[in-house]
Amino acid sequence: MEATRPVNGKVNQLGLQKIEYDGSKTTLCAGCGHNSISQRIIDAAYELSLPQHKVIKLSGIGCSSKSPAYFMGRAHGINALHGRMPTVATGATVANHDLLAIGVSGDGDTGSIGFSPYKHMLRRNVPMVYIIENNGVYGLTKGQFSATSDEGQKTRYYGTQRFPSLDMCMEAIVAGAGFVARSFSGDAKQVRELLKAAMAYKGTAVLDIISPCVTFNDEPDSNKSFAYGKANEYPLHEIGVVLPFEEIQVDYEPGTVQQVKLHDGPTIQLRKLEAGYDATSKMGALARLDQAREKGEFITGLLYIDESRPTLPELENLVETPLAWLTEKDTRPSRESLDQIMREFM
Amino acid sequence: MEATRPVNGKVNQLGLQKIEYDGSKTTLCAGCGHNSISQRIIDAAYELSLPQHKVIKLSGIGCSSKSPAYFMGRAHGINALHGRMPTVATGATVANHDLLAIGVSGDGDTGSIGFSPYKHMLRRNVPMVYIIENNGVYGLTKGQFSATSDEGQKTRYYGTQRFPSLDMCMEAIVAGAGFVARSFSGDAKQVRELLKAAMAYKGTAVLDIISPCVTFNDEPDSNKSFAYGKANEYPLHEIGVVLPFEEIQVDYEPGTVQQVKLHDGPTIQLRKLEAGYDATSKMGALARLDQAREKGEFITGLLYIDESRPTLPELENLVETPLAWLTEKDTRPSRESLDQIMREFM
Amino acid sequence: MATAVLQSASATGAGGGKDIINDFSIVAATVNGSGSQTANMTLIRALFHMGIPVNGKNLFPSNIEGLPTWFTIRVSKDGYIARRDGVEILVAFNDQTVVEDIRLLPPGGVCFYSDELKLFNRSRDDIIYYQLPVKEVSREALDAAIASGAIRKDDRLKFKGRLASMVYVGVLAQMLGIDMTAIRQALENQFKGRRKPVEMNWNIVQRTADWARENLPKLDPYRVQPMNETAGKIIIEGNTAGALGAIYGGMTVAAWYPITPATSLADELEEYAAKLRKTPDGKATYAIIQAEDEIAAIGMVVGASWAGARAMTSTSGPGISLMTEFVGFAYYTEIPAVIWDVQRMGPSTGLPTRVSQGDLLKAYLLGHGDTKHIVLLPGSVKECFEFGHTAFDLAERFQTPVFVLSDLDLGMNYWMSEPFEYPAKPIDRGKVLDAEAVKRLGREWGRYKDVDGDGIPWRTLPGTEAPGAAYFTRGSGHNEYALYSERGEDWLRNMARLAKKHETAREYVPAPVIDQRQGARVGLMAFGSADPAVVEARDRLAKEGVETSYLRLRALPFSESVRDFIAAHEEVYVIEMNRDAQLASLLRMEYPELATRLVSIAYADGLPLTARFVTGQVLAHERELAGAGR
Amino acid sequence: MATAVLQSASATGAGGGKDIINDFSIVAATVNGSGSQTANMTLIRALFHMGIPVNGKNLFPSNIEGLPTWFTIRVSKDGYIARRDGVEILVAFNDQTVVEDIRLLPPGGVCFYSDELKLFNRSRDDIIYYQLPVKEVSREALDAAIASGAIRKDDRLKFKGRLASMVYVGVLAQMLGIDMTAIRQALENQFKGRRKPVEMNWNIVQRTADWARENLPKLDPYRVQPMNETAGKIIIEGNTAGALGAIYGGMTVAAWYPITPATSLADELEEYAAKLRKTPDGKATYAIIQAEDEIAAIGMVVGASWAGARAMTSTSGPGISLMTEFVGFAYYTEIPAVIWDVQRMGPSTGLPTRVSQGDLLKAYLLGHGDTKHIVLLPGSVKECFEFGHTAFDLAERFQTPVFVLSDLDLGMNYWMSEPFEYPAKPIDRGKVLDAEAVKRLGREWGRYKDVDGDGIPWRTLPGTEAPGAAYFTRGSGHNEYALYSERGEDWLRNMARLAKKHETAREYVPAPVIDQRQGARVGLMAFGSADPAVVEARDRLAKEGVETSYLRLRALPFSESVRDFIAAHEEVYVIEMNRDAQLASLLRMEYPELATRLVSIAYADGLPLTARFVTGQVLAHERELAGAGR
Ligand SMILES: Cc1ncc(C[n+]2csc(CCOP(=O)(O)OP(=O)(O)O)c2C)c(N)n1
Ligand SMILES: Cc1ncc(C[n+]2csc(CCOP(=O)(O)OP(=O)(O)O)c2C)c(N)n1
Ligand code: SF4
Ligand code: SF4
Ligand SMILES: [Mg+2]
Ligand SMILES: [Mg+2]
Repeated sequence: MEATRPVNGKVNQLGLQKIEYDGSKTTLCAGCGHNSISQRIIDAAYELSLPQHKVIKLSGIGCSSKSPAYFMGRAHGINALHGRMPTVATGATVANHDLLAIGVSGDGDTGSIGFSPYKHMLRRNVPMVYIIENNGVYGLTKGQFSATSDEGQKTRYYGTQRFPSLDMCMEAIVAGAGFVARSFSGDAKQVRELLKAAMAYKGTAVLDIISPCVTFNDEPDSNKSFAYGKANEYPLHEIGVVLPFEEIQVDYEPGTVQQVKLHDGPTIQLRKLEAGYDATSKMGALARLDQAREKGEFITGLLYIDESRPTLPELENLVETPLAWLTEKDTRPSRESLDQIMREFM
Repeated sequence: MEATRPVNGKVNQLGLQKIEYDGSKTTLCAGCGHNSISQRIIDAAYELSLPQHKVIKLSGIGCSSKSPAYFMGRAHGINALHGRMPTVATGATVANHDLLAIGVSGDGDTGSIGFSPYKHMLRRNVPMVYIIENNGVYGLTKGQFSATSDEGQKTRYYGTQRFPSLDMCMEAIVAGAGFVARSFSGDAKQVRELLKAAMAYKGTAVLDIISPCVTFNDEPDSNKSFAYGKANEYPLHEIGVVLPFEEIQVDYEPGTVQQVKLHDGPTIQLRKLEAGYDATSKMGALARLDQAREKGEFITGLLYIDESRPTLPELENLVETPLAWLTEKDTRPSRESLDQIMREFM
Repeated sequence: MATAVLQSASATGAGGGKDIINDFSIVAATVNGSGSQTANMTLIRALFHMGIPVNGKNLFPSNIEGLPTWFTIRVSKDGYIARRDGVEILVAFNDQTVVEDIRLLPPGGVCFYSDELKLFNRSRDDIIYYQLPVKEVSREALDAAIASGAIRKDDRLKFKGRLASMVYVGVLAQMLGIDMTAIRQALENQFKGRRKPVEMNWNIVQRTADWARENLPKLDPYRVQPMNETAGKIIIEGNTAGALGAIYGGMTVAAWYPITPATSLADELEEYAAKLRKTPDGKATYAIIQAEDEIAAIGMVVGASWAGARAMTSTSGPGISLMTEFVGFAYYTEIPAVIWDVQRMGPSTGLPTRVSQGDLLKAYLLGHGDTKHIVLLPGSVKECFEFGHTAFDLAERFQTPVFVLSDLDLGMNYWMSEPFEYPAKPIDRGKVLDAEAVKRLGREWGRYKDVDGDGIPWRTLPGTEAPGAAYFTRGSGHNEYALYSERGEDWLRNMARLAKKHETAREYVPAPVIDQRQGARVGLMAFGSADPAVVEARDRLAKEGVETSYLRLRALPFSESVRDFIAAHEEVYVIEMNRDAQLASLLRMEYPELATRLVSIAYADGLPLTARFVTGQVLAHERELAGAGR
Repeated sequence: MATAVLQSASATGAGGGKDIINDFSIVAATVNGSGSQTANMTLIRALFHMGIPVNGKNLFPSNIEGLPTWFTIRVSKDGYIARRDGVEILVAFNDQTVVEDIRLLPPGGVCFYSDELKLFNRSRDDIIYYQLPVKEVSREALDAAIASGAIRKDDRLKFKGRLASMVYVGVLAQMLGIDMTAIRQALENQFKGRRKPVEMNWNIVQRTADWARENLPKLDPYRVQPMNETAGKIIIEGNTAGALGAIYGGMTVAAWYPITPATSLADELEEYAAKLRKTPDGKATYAIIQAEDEIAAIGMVVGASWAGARAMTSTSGPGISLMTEFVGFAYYTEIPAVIWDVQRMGPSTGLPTRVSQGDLLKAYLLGHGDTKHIVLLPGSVKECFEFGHTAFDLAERFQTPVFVLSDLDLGMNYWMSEPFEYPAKPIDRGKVLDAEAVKRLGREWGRYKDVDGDGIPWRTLPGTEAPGAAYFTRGSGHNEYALYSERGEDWLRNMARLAKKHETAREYVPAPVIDQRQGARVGLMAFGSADPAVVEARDRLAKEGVETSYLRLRALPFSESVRDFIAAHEEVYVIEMNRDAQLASLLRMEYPELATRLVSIAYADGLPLTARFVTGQVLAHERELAGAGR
C-alpha cells in the first residue's frame, strides 16, 4: 500500500479517499445499470477500508464482465472466459486464501454458458462475492434473451421469450449457498449494504442484482427495466451492516429486526419490512421466491443467510501462508524422502 | 416392424414377446443396479407396446450410459459425449418429434459435466424420458465421488465426500421440470410403473433412480447401497399406470388416491402411503425433498407432476411431418422467392 | 442556418486541379451506438445505384456505445473492392479521434467536420476543410419530428445521432455529385419503404444538400459520375448471404450461441426462415434454437443430424474451441454437421470486432486424435450463399462435419455481387437407406462398411421401419456393423476408411479457381476475404513487370490441381491473414516435395489485407531473389 | 490334491531341447475385475528381484468387470522392454478367449490352463500343456481364510479370483525356476508388509509350487536364471512417476477430472502429497480438487497459476479437447499451466484403454487463432518424473501452458528404471517481480513488455503490495501495459513477442537425445513410448546391415539439433503411433527444405509398437529405395 500522503477530503481507516477506489473510465453505455453497481462496489470497499492489494477482481465475458476494470484500479483483475469465472475464482482463492475475491458476471455469463461453473462453485462454497449484473439479455452481443428473462418477455430485436426463466437466487439456495441476495442497481443504499455484508461473509455470497440494459432491454414493460424496478421494487427489509467498531443501534421493537453476526466482525441488521420474513430459513426463502415469481413481484433484500458451512480453502486444510507464497523449502520434499520412496519401488 | 411371426409365449398389443425388447448382453458388473433398470425399461416398453422403430435411446458416457445398448436392440441408439446427451436429445427430438426419446445418464454424467445441459434441457422441456442411474460415484472411472454423493459419505478408494450433494430432483423442479420422480433400482414395480408414466408424459420426465454400484459404492453404510435402499426406501405412494384401454379401479377411500390423466391417454394413479403428500404441489415437493435430505430419509415416488408446459417441439410450432423427413419440396423455397430477395438487395 | 467557414487552404486539389472521378475513399469517423449506420448505408447504396463499384467496411469496437467507429466507403471505377490504406475524404464526427483522423489524411485530402466537435482544429493546411451545420440542422429536424409525432420526446437523444449523420449524407451528395434520386432510392431501400423515416431523413438530406450548394464552394477534386458497372448487381453482407444459402439448402435445424461476428448469420437465418419456410398455416419447416453455449449448440446439431435433419450452427473462434470434442465425435461417428466459423481475430477473446484467417489450421484438424475435416472457404458473398447450401450436401454426402470459414470482413461488411443463382442441383441427402433398401439388403448392410469404394458408408435414420435398420452410434471403437469393438484391426480398418473418405472429398469439394498465366514464374495463392487484395495486387504487380498466376483456394482438402499449380511455378506466394502461415503450413505438410517453392506472406493486424501490402511483400521478395542471382 | 494330467505332446521344447533362459514372454489371460493384478505384479517383481530385466503390460477393456484382460510379462536378458508380437507362455484363465489365446501361441509354446475352464480343449498338439489345480486349491484356501477370519464369508466371491490367480504364481515359479525368496519379497512389497494377506497368498504360492514340483515334469525349455541387471533399479508406472515429479516440483494446486488413463496420476498425486506435503500439524501445502469437468479443471489451474500457485491438471484426449478455449486463453494472457495428457486412442471416446500418440499435433496447436505451445515428451518413467517437475519451471519461466504428453503405455504399465534423481536445480518461479522491484521500476514496468529480449515479460502476483503492481489480465487485445487495446500495432507487437518467446523455448526445453552413428545414411526419429521398440529395432536393423542414427525427441518446439540431425541423414524415418503422421507433419511444416528426407512410419492400432514392426517397415522402405536404384 502506498505510504500515507497528503489528504484532502474524507478518508477511510486506511487514510484513503473514495476516489482512490476508482478504476478506469467506463466504456459501457451511459445509464447502464452496471455502472451504478461499480460505484456501489467502490462505496462498499471504501467504507470497509479494503486494502486493494488484498482484493482480486474476476469476471467472465459481457458488458457486466467488463466492469471490474472500472473499479478498484489498484487491485489485480482478471477477465476470464465467458461463463468460466467461477472456475478461475476457485483456483485463485485456493492458491491465495488471503485475498478477497470479487466476481462480476452477467445473467448470460452465469445463467447460460456458466451455469454449471456457477452451481459447482456454490457447492464448493468458494470464498467470494459473486455479483450477477442481471439485465435479462446479452448486452455485449446486442440484445439476445438470456435464461433469466421471463417467459413472455419482449425485446426489440429478439421478439418474445418462449421459455421460463431460471432464477439465480433459487438456484443458489438449492445448490447450498449460504448468502443469497437480490437487489436492484437503482437502489443504491441496498446494493451498497448488501455488498458490504457480502464482502464480510466468508463463503460464496451471491448478489443477483437487476441491472437494466438501457440499450436493449429497458422498455417500461420489461421487468428488467429501470422504470419497472423503480416502480416495483419490494424490499423485504432494510439492510444495514454494522462494522465491528461501530455501535449497534438497539432502538427497535422485538421481532422487527433480524441480526446476523458474521464470523469476522460485522453484524448484518435486517429491519423487517415484510413481517415474518426470516432470512435464515432456506425453505422460507425458496417459497417466497417462488411466490414472487408466480405473482410477478420484484422482491429484494438478503434472501437467505447461513454462515455455518466451511469454505473450500477451509476444507482443503491449508497452511496459513497462501500456497502462492510458499517457497521451495515448503514445497519440495527432502532428498531423503525421495530416496525412501525409490527404495519402496525397488 | 417385422411381419408377425409365430409366437410362443405372452405377447403385447404389437404381437411382440418381451424378449424382443431385449438388447445385447450387458457388460456391466454382475449385480449392478443399472442392469435392473434396463430390465424395467424392457418391461415398460413391452407393456406399453412401444414400436421400437419409433424409439431412440440416448446416453452420455459412464457405466450407466452404456446401458442403452442392453435394451430395445431394435431401436436406434446413440452414446453421446460425457454429459452432453441432453443437447443431442434436444436436437434429435426437434428433428423428429415423432420419436420417443429415452435417455439414460449417470450421476456423474448429469450432475457434474452435464449439469448445465441437464438444466437447460429441463428449461426447454425437451420431450424425453431422462433417467439418472444414480450410484453416487463414477463407476466407469473406478469409484470417484460424484456431485450426488452426500457430505460425509465414505468410499473405499476415495475417502470421505467433503461437499454437500446436489439433489437432481430438487434441481429439476427448480428448473421447471413437470415430471420428477425418485426411485430405487431394487424396487422393480415402482421403477416399471414410473417408467410407463414417464414414457406417456409429453415433456421431460426425470427419473432419479438410486442404482447401486456394487463394485465401488455398495458398503452398507452408503446411502447409495443396495442394502441401504432395501432397508430404507420410503415410498410416498404406490404408483400404477392405467392404460387407456384398461379400466380404472375405483375402490379407494376419498383422499387416499391421487389421479393424474396424461394428455395422450394413460392415467397415473398414486395410492398415497404418506397422507397429505400432493404430487402436484411444486413447493410441497421441494419442501419434502429438503426435509428428507435433512433427516436422511430415502423417499421415492412421483414427486411432482404438471403437464401444462408446452414442449420444445410444440413451441417451435413445427409442421406435422418430422423435419427429418421433409423433402426438397418442403425445404427449398422457390426460384421466384430468391429472385424477389435478390431484387431487394439491388 | 450559419454559413460554413471555408478553407482558404494552401491545399490545391490533389491531382493538380484535375478532377478525380470515382476513385477514392471516404471514411466516416463516428462514435458507435450513435446511429450513423443508416447514413453510411445510404451513401453506399446511392453510389451503387449510380452504377459505381463500391464497397463498405465498418471498423467498430467491441462495445456497444461511445467508442470510435470508422466506416470506410471505397469508390472504385476499376471495381477494386479491397481495403485501401489511405482515405481521401474524412467525415469527422468523433472528438476522441478527430486529431488522429486528420493526421492520417493524405496531402490534398478533404475533411468534412461536424460543427459540434470540441477538439477539432485546423492542424494542417495541406488539406481542405468543410464545416457541417450539424448542430442547427439536427436540432431543427428533431424539433420538427417531435412536433409531428414521428419521434417521441423521450427518444430525442437516441435519434439525435441518426439525424446528425444524415447531415453529412446531404452535404457529401452535393459536394461529390451523388445523384439525389439515387439517395432517395437508397433511403427507400434502407427503410424498406416505411414512409415516415424516409421522409424525415430525406428532408435532412435535401436541406443540407441545398445548403451546401449555396454555401460550400467546391475546393477539392473528388467527384462521382454515373457508370454502368452495378446494373443487375446486389449489395449484401456475407452473413446474410450465408443465411440465405442455408435456407435454400434445406436447413431444417439450426442451433447457435451469440458471438460476434457470427450472430448476424443466425439473426438473418431466423428472419428469412420465418418468411420463406413456413407453410400457409404458419407451421415451420425448420427449428432455430438459441443454445445455452456452443457445446450445446453443436450437440443439438449433432443430435438433429443424427436424427435426419439438415443441421447447422454458426460461431466464431471461441465457439470453435468449445466445439472441439463434439467435432471429433461427429467425425468418428460420421454424423453430418455444418459449422460456420465467421472468423475474428484470435487467439482467445482477441479482437472480437477485427478480422483474421486464424482458424484455418485449427478447423481443419479440430478434435483430439487423428481428425481432419472438410473446410469450405468462401471468397465472396456469392460463395457464402453457394457454400451455404452445398455445405449441407457435402456434410450429408460425406457424413462428417463441414466447416464454412467465413470471416468478419466477408460476413459483416457490404459487398457488391452478381445476384445469387438458384441452386442448380437438387438437394443431396447422401447415402441414406430407406426401409425398403434395408429390407432388401438384410444382413449385408453394415453401418460402417465401405461398399462403394469411396470410404463413405450407408446410414439409416431413426424411425426407419425395417428389421435391422437400427444401429447404435458411439464415439468409441466400433466395427463395420457399428458394434462395440476394441480390436486393433477394427480400429485400423475404420480409421483407414475415414482417411479414404477424406481422399474422396478432394475432388468433390469446390475446386480452386485458377488463373494460370502462360509463362508466369510466380504464383499467388490465397483464400477467403484475402481475395480482393490479391486481385488488385496482381494488376499492380503486372505493372511492375511481375506477371502472376493465381490460385484461389475454395476448400480443404486440397485437390490435385493445387499440387499442379505449385509444381507449375517457381515461387508460390501463399497469402493469408494470420501469424503462423497456416495455409502454407498445410501445403508443406501435404507437398513436402514442393515445399521449398512456397513463400509465405502471413500478416494479421485485424484489418482486411490491402493490395499495397501484398504487392510490396511480393516485390520485396522477388527483388531479394533477383539480388541473390536467381 | 488331484494329479495333473500331463501332456505327452509331440511338442518338444522349442529350441531343440536347449533351454531358453530369460528371453521369453508370459501372458496371463484373465477376466477383468477378477483380481489377477496382484498375481501378475508378484511375478514381475519376483523376476525383477532376481535381477532379470522385465516389463509388464496390461491390456484391459473399457469396462469394470467380466471382459477379457491380458497381462503380458516380457523377460529379456538383453534388457528389451518393448512389446513383442509373440508370447511363448500362456496362462489361460478366461473361457471367452482361451481358444484364440491358444491359437496365437507359437509352435513349442506353453499353455498353463485353469482346470475351471469350460471351453478349453487341446486343440493343438505342437504346444505343451500344464493343467493348474485351481478349483481345489482356491476352494481350500478360501475355506481356510474364512475359517481363520481373514476373509468375510460374504466376500468369498470377491476373493476367489484373487486366490485363484495365485495358483499360477506358484506353478510358474516352480516351472520357470523363479526364486521363492524373490516371490516372498514381491508379496511383501505388494501388500506393503501387511502380514495377513502376505501369509495367505504365500501359502498358496508355496503349496502350488510344491505341488508342481511333485506333479508336473518339465517339458518346455523356458527358464529363468538370476542376473544382475536390476540392482538399484526400481519398477514403477509412469503416472506414479509423473505424480512424484509434480510433488518434488513444488506443485501447489492440482485440479482434475477422472478419465482413463490419466486418473491414476491424480490418485497418486493425492496419495503422495498427503504423505510428503503436510506440515507437522497436518496442514497441507497443496490443494487437489476433483473438478466437475475438464473445463473447470483447467479453469482452476489457470486461476491458481494466475494467483501464484504452481498448478497442474492431468487428463486425456477428450479432456484436451474440452480445454481448448482455456489453453488459448492461457497462451494469450501468459498464465502458466501444466497439463498432462496421458494419451489414449482417439478420435473421440475412441479406445479409452488403448495407447496412441494421437494428440501431438493437437496439443501443440491447441486453441483457435495462432497458438503454439511447449510440449514435453517423456520417453520413460524417469522422464515422467523429471518432466513432472521441470514442467512447472518451464510453465512459470515462459508463463504459458506446458503440455506433458505421456500415454497409457507409459503411464499405466510397469517399467524398470534407474531410481529418480532429486532435482538438480532449485525451483524456478520465472520472472516474478516482488513489491520492492515494482517500487523500484515504477512506470517502467509493463506486464507485457519484452525487456530482456527473450520475449518473456515480467509479471506480478495478486497480493503484491506496491503502487502499480496491479494489472488487469484479459484474453482480449492488450498493449504492453496490459491495457485494453484494439490497435493493430499493439496486436502485432504482442503476437510477435509471443512468437519470439516460443523461439526462446527451442533451446530451453529438454534437448533431443541423439545417438548419431558415424556414416549412418539412415536416421530414426521417435518420441515417448515408441522409444523401446525403436531401440530394439536399431539392433535388429544393424544385424540386417542397416546402421542407424537415432534422435529421440523430448519436446516441442524443435531445437536446432533436430534440423541438423535431419540434414545429416539421407532418410529420416519418423516413427509414431498415430494415423496422420503428426510428428512428420510438424517437421515438414518447420523444415520445408528438408521435407523430402522424411519418411513417415505412422501406425496406431491401440497396442504399443513392436521392434518387429519398426524393423520391417524400415527394411521394406530401404529395399524399395535400393530397388529404385538409390
Ligand atoms: C465462448 C464464447 N461464446 C460467446 C461469446 C460472445 N459473448 C460475449 S458477451 C456474451 C453475453 C453476455 O451476456 P451477459 O453475461 O448477460 O452480459 P451483459 O453484456 O448483458 O452484461 C456473449 C454471448 C464469447 N465471448 N465467448
Ligand atoms: C470429457 C470426458 N471426461 C471424462 C471422461 C471419463 N469418464 C467416463 S465415465 C465417467 C463418469 C461416469 O460416472 P457416472 O455418470 O456416474 O456413470 P456410472 O459409471 O457411475 O454409471 C467419466 C468421468 C470421459 N469419457 N469424457
Ligand atoms: S448494451 Fe446494455 S448492458 Fe451493455 S453497456 Fe449498454 S446498457 Fe449496459
Ligand atoms: S462399476 Fe459400478 S456402476 Fe459400473 S457396472 Fe460395475 S457396479 Fe455398475
Ligand atoms: Mg446480461
Ligand atoms: Mg455414477
